[in-house]
Amino acid sequence: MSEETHVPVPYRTFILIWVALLILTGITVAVSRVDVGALNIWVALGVASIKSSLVIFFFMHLKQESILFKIGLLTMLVILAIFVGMTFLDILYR
Amino acid sequence: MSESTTYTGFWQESPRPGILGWLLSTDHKRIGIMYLTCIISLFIVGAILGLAIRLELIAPGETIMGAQTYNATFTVHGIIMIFMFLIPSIPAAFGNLLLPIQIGARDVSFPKLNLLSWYCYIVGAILAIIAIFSGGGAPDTGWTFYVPFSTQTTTNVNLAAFAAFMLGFSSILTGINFVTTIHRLRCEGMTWGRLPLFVWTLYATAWIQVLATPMIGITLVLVILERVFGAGLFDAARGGDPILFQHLFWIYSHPAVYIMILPGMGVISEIIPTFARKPLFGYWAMAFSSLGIAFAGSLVWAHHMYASGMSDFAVLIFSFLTFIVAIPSAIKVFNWISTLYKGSIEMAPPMLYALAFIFNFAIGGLGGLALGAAASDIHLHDTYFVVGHFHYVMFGGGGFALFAAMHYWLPKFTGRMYNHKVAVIGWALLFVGFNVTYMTMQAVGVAGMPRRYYDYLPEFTTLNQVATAGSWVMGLGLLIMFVNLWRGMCSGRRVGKNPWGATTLEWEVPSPPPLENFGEEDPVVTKGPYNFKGVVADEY
Amino acid sequence: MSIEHRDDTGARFGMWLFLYTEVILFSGLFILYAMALAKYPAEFSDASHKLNIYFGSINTLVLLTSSLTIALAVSAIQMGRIKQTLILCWITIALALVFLINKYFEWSAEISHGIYPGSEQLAEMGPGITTFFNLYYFTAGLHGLHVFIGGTLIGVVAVMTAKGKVTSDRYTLLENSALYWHLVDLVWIFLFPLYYLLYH
Amino acid sequence: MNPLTNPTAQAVDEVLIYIFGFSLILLLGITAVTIYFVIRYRRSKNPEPTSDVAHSFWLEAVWTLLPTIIVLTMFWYGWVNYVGLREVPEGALEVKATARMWSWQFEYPDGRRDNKLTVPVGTPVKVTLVSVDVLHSFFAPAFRIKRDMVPGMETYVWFTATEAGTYDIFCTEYCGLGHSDMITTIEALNEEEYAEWSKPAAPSGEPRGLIVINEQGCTGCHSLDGSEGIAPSLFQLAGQTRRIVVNGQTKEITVDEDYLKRAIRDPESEMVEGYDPMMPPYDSATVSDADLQAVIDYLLDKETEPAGPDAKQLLEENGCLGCHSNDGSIIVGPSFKGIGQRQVTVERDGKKVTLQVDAAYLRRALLDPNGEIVEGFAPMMPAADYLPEADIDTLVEHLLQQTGD
Repeated sequence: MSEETHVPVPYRTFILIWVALLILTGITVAVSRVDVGALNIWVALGVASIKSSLVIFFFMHLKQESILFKIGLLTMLVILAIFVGMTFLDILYR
Repeated sequence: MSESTTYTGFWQESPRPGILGWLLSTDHKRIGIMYLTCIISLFIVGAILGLAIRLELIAPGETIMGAQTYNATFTVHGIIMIFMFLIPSIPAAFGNLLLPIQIGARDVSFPKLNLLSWYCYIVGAILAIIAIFSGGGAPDTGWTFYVPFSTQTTTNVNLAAFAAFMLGFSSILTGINFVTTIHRLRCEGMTWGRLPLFVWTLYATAWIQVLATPMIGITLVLVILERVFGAGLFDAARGGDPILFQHLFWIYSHPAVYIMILPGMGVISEIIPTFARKPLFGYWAMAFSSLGIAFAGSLVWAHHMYASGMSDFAVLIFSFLTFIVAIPSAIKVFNWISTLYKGSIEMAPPMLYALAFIFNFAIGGLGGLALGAAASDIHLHDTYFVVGHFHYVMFGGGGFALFAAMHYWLPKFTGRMYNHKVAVIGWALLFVGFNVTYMTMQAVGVAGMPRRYYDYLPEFTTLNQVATAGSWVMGLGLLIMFVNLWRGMCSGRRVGKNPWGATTLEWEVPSPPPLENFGEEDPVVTKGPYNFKGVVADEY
Repeated sequence: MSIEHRDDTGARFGMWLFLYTEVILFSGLFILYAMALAKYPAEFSDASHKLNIYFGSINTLVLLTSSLTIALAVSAIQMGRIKQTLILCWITIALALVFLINKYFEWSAEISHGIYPGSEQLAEMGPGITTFFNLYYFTAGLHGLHVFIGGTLIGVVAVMTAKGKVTSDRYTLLENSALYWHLVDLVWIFLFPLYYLLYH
Repeated sequence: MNPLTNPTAQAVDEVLIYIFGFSLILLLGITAVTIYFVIRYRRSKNPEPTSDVAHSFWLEAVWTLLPTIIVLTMFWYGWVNYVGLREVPEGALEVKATARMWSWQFEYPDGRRDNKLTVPVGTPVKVTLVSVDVLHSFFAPAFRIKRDMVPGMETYVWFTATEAGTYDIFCTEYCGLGHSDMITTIEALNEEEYAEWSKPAAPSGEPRGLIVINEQGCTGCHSLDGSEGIAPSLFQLAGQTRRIVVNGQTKEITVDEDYLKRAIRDPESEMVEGYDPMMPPYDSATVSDADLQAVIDYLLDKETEPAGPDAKQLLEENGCLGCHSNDGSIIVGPSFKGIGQRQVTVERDGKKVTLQVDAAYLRRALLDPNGEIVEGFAPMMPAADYLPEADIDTLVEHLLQQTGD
């Protein structure tokens, strides 16, 4: 039973991540003003995914956690994708 | 064990005396015993309702209750048996009793959370019981809460749905606790390859509890919101889609089937090696098939919906995936039987229940093939065949596994042995009555009798009467079994550490185990879980 | 002989597992959203225009900033700077309040326009727009509930920090509350573009 | 389960027999091997295990692969025959089935309605399924067909009856109190019987006047049901008064035969107030005098109006009898027996009110059943607002005559 103690993340890193998040938010808002058809929703989801990755890896310290945490997150995301994706098998082909 | 006639292990050792010592206890064994008590009590209530349903169906027309009472009865029977009995039965009761000991830990990772989970369970159960007797009367939606009926009926669906939500929350907390415990608290030498298979199945189950249960939570909340605010998310007239409810419902409720059956498979995987005195055949195949079932089980929910109006393309995909899930289950059955080969087989009561499990589960599983194939499901869907089928899996599987576990481990946790002859009589009645009841139900379903009918056409009378008669034999078997276990617990002969000659860690501590399980020193494991060399059973 | 058993990594892992359940809980609503979007793309776009993008954007900034402050609070306690930790916690709570107050005004405005689940005015706008607003209210409502719980949690931890029960080598409680708070932020990161920024 | 010759049943039975056959072999195999092992290696005979083999790659590979192949054939067979259940043969007779709590209504292409499904032997029938309230499911065991009926959605099943006879239809999706009474039948008739059955509906059909109205496209501007359009509605004209403009003068007249004749032959001379003069005149070359008379008779509701369905038939067709008995017994709702002179206590807006049953009350009870709930009963009756006004009148009149005993 190994105890992983974390080195404190310096304030600077967090503030940089925060700035990046604000910029990405700006991009989301800007892109939503341009009409690129069905792509809009995918761009919005894509930027949101990047933002959430930043939050998860840095703010939530996933970067410092062991592989177990990462596999757990991956499992959850795979299951989530299955739930959403396979429901579409019905809705899109009905 | 003469010096220990007054020894009572965790039953007496507690920081607080009396009833508070139980209600505020964070000891996993005490919580397990509390779960077991509640689960068995609710099972008895559910079983009585089940017998009442069968009695109503002894003849066409109204016999002992009217349509509304009947609808409420099967709904409450379903809610109790699924949410309050099967889902918590083996994981919450025996999982709590055994998981920490089997991995060499003193308790679970979050003992306080464990107690909280029990309180959520109790609150859920109490709310469900209040729902039966208050408001617009007992819910009459069926345990599936299908919309739009559940949003229109005037019965007490809100409270019942909230009760199911609480029970789900309890299940989630147990799941979180078990996953963390298995990852973090294995004792020295307890590698993944040395975990008892019961722990493997609990691990797979706990993941399902964590990842699938929230879905039923949000679904039931939406049903309540629909009833309170008239939101219309599932109402076609207001832009909703009633079939989406079924998707969300089964996204949880199909994996829930595996919450009910996987730990049962784990129990069987413990019992069979012990009474054959041979290592379990294909350890890794068994371990991975548990994970495989848990994963693949979350891919097949819509096979409950072939006739629902869902797209034909979805039928194709979900039917295919359903057959893929059949394979790990088949592997398990073959491996259990191979374990018997050239073993030294003792037909003790737990073994009888385990073998009955394999037989019942095989019938349930094979019946599932006919339901998984698209064409044949169209005929069988929502008939009594389905009722028979899922009772074979849930009761013949999950229920029999629980009874097997009780016969196998109660001597460990009470320190006393029940009467074996009476146990065999109870088992025989239960097994025969069970098969008569549910095999007949499958037959009447193939003949075309729809489920949830309180009245039926005269052509179905004979088969229904056979099923009802079978339910009485089964009821008698249950009665004998429970009385025998109860008497054994109170006044049976005392047993030593290891009455069956089993190998996992719980058999190396005294019966009943002490508080914190292992005394001063943590155990160190040096061999696999099913190494019978030099293991001798204690006399009792 | 109750043994003091401490497993910080285990506690964090348990918290992560709990967060997975939260994600799946929200995903039920997101599934409904995805299916309805596939069915009513144009109506969803129209409905999205009716939401006030300024309220949404300000709340996004508020939540992102609060996520930063609570992350800084964790670093602060790791470095033993109790006073900074406390200040950062209180700022986070203040931002949570700002978020909720903002939400209150936003919802009041919409409700005064007759847009709320089950309203007749909403029903007249047709099934697509009705579905959008129902989902919006339930998703944002569930999220708001989480903001409230998260804020309370941080408040409790801040008090414990002040009392010295959370210290520089015993800060799992703060860390887990922070994880919970980040989840609240994560949900909003998806909720914001899906509800406020939907253009065709 | 008798062997059945109809195509859908055969498709399903093939799969069922295939799967049940394999399942039986597997079950017997597993059970036999288990019993053999248990007896052969019992502890009294075999006190110590004689083998400690704990795994075998090849054995496990075989019993993974073999079942995989078997179940995949099951999947494929099941899917292929399922597709057969979904593809309706060409030339199928189309019937619309409407389910409501707790009754069935079948509507045939010629507009006639019935609570039984009557079909000819040998012709494929496509049944379009709709539900007006909650989920129901159409299940005909003899044809092995089943499909849920979902509100807001149209589903379908098809079947061909190859033998004359009566076959059950069940509702298999739980729909509340009357679920197990929601049973009706398919009446499969052979050729002559079917011709006989379908006869009376065909000639009686529509009255001549209505045919003319439709042929001339009058309904493009004039509604027949009272709804407003670009021209006055033709609904219930007899005895109505209209304000008309003649030579710039407004006067009030009563609609009668002469007025209608003038209005059709020379519409612009007398315009109904508030409408633009845009209707073309219909001379005797376009509409013969006989047809004109037929139209006027129809509009004034004279003899040619086809007798509306009688009340008993309405009660049966619309499933009222599923909940309300004629004999005084309580099924789900109050009985019809004696309803015409009964005093009832109802709950209205949360208050209890006792009132004498009269026409107005019965009308409210039909159109907004849950506005006033009779004491002791649950609010679950669906509104009959889909029925034409005339049918409501018929029902109210009929019910008022139910004086009991």
